[in-house]
Amino acid sequence: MKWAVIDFPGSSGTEDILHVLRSLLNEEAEGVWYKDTDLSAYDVIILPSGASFGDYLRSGAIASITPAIQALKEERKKGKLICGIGNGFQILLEAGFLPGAIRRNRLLKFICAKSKLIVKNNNTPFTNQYEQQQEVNIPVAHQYGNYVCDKEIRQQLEENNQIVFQYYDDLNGSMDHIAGIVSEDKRVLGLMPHPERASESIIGSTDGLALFQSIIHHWREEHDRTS
Amino acid sequence: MTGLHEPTPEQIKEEKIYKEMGMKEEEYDYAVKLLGRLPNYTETGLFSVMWSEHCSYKSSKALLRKFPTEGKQVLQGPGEGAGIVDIGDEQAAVFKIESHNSPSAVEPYEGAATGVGGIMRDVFSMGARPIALLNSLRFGELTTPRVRYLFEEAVAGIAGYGNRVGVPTVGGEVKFDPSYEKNPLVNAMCVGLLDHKDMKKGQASGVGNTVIYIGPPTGRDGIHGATFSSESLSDEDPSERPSIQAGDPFMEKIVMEACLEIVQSDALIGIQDMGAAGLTSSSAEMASKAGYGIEMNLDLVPQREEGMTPYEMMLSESQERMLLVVKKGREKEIKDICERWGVMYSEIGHVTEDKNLRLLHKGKVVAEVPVDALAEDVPEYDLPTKEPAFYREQQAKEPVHYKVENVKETLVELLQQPTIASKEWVYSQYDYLAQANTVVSPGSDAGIIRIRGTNKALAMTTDCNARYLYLDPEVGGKITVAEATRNIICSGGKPLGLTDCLNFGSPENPEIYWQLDRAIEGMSEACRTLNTPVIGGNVSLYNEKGDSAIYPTPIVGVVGLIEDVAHITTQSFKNEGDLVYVLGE
Amino acid sequence: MVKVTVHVKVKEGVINPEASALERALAELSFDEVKSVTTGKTIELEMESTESLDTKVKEMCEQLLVNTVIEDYSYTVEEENKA
Amino acid sequence: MVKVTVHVKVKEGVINPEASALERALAELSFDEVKSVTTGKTIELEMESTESLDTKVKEMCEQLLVNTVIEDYSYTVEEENKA
Ligand SMILES: Nc1ncnc2c1ncn2[C@@H]1O[C@H](COP(=O)(O)OP(=O)(O)O)[C@@H](O)[C@H]1O
Repeated sequence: MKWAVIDFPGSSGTEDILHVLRSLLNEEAEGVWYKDTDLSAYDVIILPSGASFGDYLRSGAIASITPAIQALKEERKKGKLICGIGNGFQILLEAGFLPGAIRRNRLLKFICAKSKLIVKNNNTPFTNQYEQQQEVNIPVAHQYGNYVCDKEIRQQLEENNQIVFQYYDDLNGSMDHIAGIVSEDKRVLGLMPHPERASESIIGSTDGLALFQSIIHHWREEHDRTS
Repeated sequence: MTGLHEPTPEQIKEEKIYKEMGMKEEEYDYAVKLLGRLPNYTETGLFSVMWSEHCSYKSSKALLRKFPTEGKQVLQGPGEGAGIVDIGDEQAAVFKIESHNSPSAVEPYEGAATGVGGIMRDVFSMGARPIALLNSLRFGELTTPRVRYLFEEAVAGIAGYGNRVGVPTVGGEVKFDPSYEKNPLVNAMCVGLLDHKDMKKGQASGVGNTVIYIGPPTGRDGIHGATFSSESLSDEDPSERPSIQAGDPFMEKIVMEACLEIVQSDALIGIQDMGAAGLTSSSAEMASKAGYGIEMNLDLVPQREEGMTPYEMMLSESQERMLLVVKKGREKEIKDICERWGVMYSEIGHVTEDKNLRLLHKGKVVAEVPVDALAEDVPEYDLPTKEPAFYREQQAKEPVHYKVENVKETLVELLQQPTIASKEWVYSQYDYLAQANTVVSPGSDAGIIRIRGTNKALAMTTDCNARYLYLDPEVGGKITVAEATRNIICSGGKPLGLTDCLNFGSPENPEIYWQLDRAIEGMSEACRTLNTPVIGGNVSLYNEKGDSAIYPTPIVGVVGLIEDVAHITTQSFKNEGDLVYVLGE
Repeated sequence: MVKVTVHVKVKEGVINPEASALERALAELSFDEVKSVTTGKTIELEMESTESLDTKVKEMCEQLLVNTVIEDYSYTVEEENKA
Repeated sequence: MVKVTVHVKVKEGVINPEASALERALAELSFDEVKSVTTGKTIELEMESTESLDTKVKEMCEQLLVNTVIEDYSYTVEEENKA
C-alpha cells in the first residue's frame, strides 16, 4: 500500500503527515509535487494543511485548478481513497470532490484550539477504528473553517450519514457543528481538524492516529478480499 | 553620475540636503573625507541609511561591548543574521529577536506581519529551518479605540503572517502601560533548528562569483525605513510618510523553502536577507565582512514600479527578498531550485577585488563607495549620561509595605488587569501547534518544542518587566535576565543563550542614555552569573513622542535545552493533595 | 484592450460573517442610519479584447474567480483607449 | 432609503499579493489574454438618506471601513424605491 501527500507551494502539513505515516506507522509514503500529472502509483492520496498559494482569493481555490488535482480526478474515478486535512478539505470542496463550501470563521479570527470532536459515523474507511459517538481530542487551527451548504445537500448529508466528525462546541459557526464530511460513496473525506497533530502523546494526544489506522485497516480488508 | 531631477553633489553639500536623509553635519563631513570627494545623491543615500542607528548601532555599540558573548556552546555570537548555540548531535539552535516598533505604530497589521517575516529571514539565511516564533508586545492601556485598534491589528498581523508560513508561535508576552500609548512596541523572535553542516554566513567572497537576487520585485516601499525607525515619531500626516511595507507570507514561505534547499548546495558562498536598508546593507555588509567588493547592475534588479532610480532601488525595503553569492559557473543549480518553487531569480552582479560597492545603471557608474566606509568605518558616539533626579529621590524613599485589607477582592481586581489577565485572546489566534512538535503551548512559563528523532526539546521565552527598569535600570536589567532564565529552568531546561531587543527613548537625552548604560550593565552581570551569553540582538532607540519616552524596555529572549523530554514540567497544579513549596525568601 | 470588472457577492441566504461583523461594528459606533451591510469583491482584468470575450470571462469566473456554490457574480466591460 | 456602495482598493505602490497570485494562476490556466489583475472590495450599505450623507459615509469609511494608510476608496449613491 502506497500513500501520496500532495505538496503545494504554501502547504505546511506535508512533512507532519509523512512523519506520522513513515515513522509512527511504518507506511510507504511520499510527497508529490503539485505539478505531477499522474497519481496512478498511489493507493491513498492525502491533501495536507497549510495555506496553499497563500490562501489568496479563497482558501484552496488556486490549488484546486492545478495539474495534481486534475490527476486526482482520474484516481477518484477509480475509487481510490482520498483525504483532505484543513486546507486539503478546502481544496476538495473547491474542486468539487465534496459538496458545500467554507467561509471565514464566525468571529472572523484565526482559531487554534485543542478541540474536542465527536465521531458521528465510524462506518467509513477513515473512521472504522473509532467508536460511534466517541469523543476525541484533535486540534484545529484555521481561519476559514465555517462549513455551509444548501438545504438539499444538508438533508443528503444527514440521510446518508456523511457527517463524520462534529465539533463538541460551536467553534467557528460551522453548520451543524460540522468538522468533517465524506462523499456519498464514502471514498473521500475532508476534515478541518488536524489528526497528524494528534498522533503522539508527547504533543498532547494520540486520538488522530486512529484515522490513519482506519485507512490502513480498510485498505487491507478490501485488498485481502479482492486478492 | 546623477539622476534626472536629483540634486548635484554641490547642492547636497550647500543646501544640506543630507539632513533630510537623517545625516548630521559631522557625519556628512566624515563621509566626504572617507570618499575623498563629494558624494552624489545615491551615494549620500547609501551613507545615510548605513549610518542610521538602526543599521550601524552608532550610539549603542560602545555599550553593547559590555555584554558577555562567549561560552563553549556558542557557535556564532553577535555579528550575523542570528546567533547560534550548539545543542549536541551535530545540531544547533539559531535565534534572534528584532523590533518592528515604528512600522507597527503607523500600520499595525502590516508592521507586525513584516516584523515576523524579517526575523524569520534572519534565521533561515543562516541555513536553519524556523521552528518557532515568539513576540513581545507593549501597548497603552486598552481604554481608547486607537490603542485597541493598534493592539488587535498587531496581533492579527502576527497571526496572519506566522500562521500562513507554517511556523508555530509558541510564546510571548503582552503588557499595557500608558508609557507605550504613542509608542507601541512590537518585537518578534524566531528560533530555528540547524544541522551544523548547513551553517551559512552573509559573506561575499571569491572574485568573479555571482551576486544573485531572489524574491519578489523591488518597489518604492519603505524607502528610508531604517532612518525613519531611528527617529522619534512626529505628528505629521501619515500620508506624507514613505509608502508602507506590506508583507506576503506566501512569498516568504516559498522563498524560505527555496533557500533551505539552496543552503544544501556547496555552490552557495553567502546569503543574507535584504532587511533594513535592503539591497544596500545586504551587499555592503556581505562584501565588507569577507574583505571584497561588489559590482551590481541595477538594470537587472527586478522592479515592480516604473522609472525607479538607483537611489530608490538601493533604499527600498520591499519584503521577502534575499541576496546570494554563488560560485561562478554553478548558477544554474540555484536557478533551477528557484524555478521549481516559483521564486523570481536574477543575476545582478559579481564579487570584485577592489572593496568597493559599485553600481551601474543604464550603462553608467552611478555610485562607487568603499564597502568598509559604509559598513565598518561608521561614526561611533560616546554620549553623555546623567543620572535622573527622580532616581535618587526614589532610592531615598522608605519601601512601602502595602497592606491588603480584603485579599479576595484585591486578587480579583488584580486578575482583571489586562496585563495580568489570561492572554488566551491573543494566542488562540496563533497557530501554536503548526509543525506538530509543540509540547508546551503558550500559557505556561516557556514554550517547548520537541526535536524529532531525538529525546530532546527546546524551551523558549521572552520577558521584561519595564517598571522595575524604570525604577532602577541596573537591578531591573538583572531581574529581566533572571526571570527569563528562571522560566527556562522551571520548564526543565538549561539556558543556552540570550538575545535581546533594547527598546529605549532617545539616546541623545543623557538621562535615557544613562538608563541604557545601567540596564546593559545589570543584564550583563546577570548573564555572566547565569552563564547565558548574549548571542545577538537588536536596538530600537528613539521610542518617544513629545517629551514622553517609553519605559526602558530591554526585552530578552532565552532558549534552553531540555536533555530529556521526561524533564518537562508545566506551571499548573496537577493533583489535589499535592504539596506546595515556596523556594527562596 | 478592455477592462473587465467582475463583481462577486455572497449568495442571498448564505450568512456572510464579514458583513455581520461590520453591521455590529457600525452600530457600536452609533451609525444608526445603516440598516444592513453586504460585502463583495471586485476583480479587474485588463485583457485583450477577443471575439469570444463573454465566453472567456465566464470560463474564468466559473473555473477560478468565483465559488458558485456560495457566490454570485456579474461583470462589466469597458473599452480602453490604446496608449 | 439609499444604497451606498464603497469601493476599496489597495493604494498604488503597496503590494497586492492576491492580485499577483491571480495573475499567475490565470496564466497557468492558459488565459493568456489577461495582461494584469487588480482586486478590491466593495461594501454596500443600505441606509436612511440623511442630509449629511456624504459626511456620514466619509466618517464610516475613515473610522472603520477603510484602512486609509494602505487603501484608497470611492463611493457611489443610488436612490432606492421604498417598498
Ligand atoms: N542588543 C543587542 N545585544 C546584542 N547584540 C546586538 C544587540 N543589538 C545588535 N546586536 C548585534 O549587532 C549585530 C549587528 O547587527 P546587524 O546584523 O548589522 O543589523 P541587524 O541586526 O539590524 O540586521 C547583530 O548581529 C546583532 O546581533
